[in-house]
Amino acid sequence: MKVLWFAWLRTRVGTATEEVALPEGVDTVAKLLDWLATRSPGHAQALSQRAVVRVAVNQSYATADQPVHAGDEVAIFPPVTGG
Amino acid sequence: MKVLWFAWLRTRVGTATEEVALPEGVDTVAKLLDWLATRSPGHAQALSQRAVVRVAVNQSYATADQPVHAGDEVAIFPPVTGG
Amino acid sequence: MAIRVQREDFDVGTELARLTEKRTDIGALTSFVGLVRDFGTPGGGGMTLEHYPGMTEKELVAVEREALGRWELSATLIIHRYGRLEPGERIVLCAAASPHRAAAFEACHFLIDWLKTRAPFWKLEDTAQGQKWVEARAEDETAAKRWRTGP
Amino acid sequence: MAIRVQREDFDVGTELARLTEKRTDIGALTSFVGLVRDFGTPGGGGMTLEHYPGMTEKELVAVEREALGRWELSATLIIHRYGRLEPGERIVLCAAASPHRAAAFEACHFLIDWLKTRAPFWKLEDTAQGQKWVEARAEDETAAKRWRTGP
Repeated sequence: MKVLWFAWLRTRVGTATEEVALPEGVDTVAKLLDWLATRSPGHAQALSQRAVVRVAVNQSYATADQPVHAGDEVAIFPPVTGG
Repeated sequence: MKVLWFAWLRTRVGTATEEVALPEGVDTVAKLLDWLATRSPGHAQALSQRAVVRVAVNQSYATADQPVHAGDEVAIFPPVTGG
Repeated sequence: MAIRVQREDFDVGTELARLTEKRTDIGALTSFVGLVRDFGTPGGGGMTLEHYPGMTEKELVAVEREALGRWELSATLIIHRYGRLEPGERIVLCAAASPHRAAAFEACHFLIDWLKTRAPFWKLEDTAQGQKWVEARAEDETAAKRWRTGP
Repeated sequence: MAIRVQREDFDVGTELARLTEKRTDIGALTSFVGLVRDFGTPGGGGMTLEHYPGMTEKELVAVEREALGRWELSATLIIHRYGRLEPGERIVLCAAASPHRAAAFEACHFLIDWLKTRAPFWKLEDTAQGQKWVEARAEDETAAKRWRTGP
């Protein structure tokens, strides 16, 4: 699975893109975030405030209970500030 | 007094501008319209539906009871349709 | 803070660029362009816009002043044409610049709604039955009423 | 019916003219330009706009489609820049053309309100304390909510 980080989440995690191999049982957005938070202190810090974390699966906004699969592109970012 | 007519009121009256000498007692917008209506059948027809007649005295919208004076520029026209 | 009444067309890009040029306090610029629509008249349609020189400028200035009093605006512009206009031609440009986008939108909408019921212009349209004076529309009056304040 | 995401500036006049060119069914064209404001940062301010290539375009297309479904529109346009932007520079252009002015205004306002809470852009602003990620504003969420339909 390809995981993309943007804005200050990217800064905290320390990387813009990572390839991860999903462990068994990590099959929803919520479980993915829980698991990603265990990968490093930076990940943990980035994901500590879930209320300001947005997730897109395959470039569409996703809810916490949405399924994720090995081949997905998952992007994690703060609320958007364009326009 | 200079009286200006616009749009279809001008067409009915048959002139865009006329100089009129105010008779005694014609001292408000309403009285002016009453008096102007007596000047020709065209004037009478133009002023027959007062609800669709707008008046400006010295280039500002005026109400029926507003005073008028000999030196004023009075414009009479239908509701505006610009923009 | 500018109004213009003119026979000639205007360049929207140039006019809008001038409003924000060399300024860094403007976050939002909303503009409205009104154009002549073709209602399928044989021969092409089009219209002639009559106006009341002098009063037109006075009313447009008053409309602009009213907007400046109601919203936090950095710049405003109204350009209104008169004379012969063919389908597809621009009639009017209203623009409002503000630090904030809600103010820019509301003020621009106000400018066009308000001028439509106040500025002394009259449209004489070409129709299949010949030239016809356009009648004022109740919905324009309703749109303008929305901005009325006080009792 | 066009969206563009680009690093370069755009010419507002050219873009708007293109929307109405050779058409006689458009009576109203409303546009919005968002610009970089200077908040008095020593050194001049400015910002860098990060975005999510691919998803950005998808979201802008979705915003545009939503507008086309809600209002009677003849044409729409969204152009959004990314990368380094100095104070006074244009960030975004939204435009909506319609036979009717209320539709043009509402749709244009919708386009910018909706994209502000949906399109994946993030502003990194220069401040006196160094670069800082702009936080999402509650009022942008409120503005977008206004357009929400259904229960």
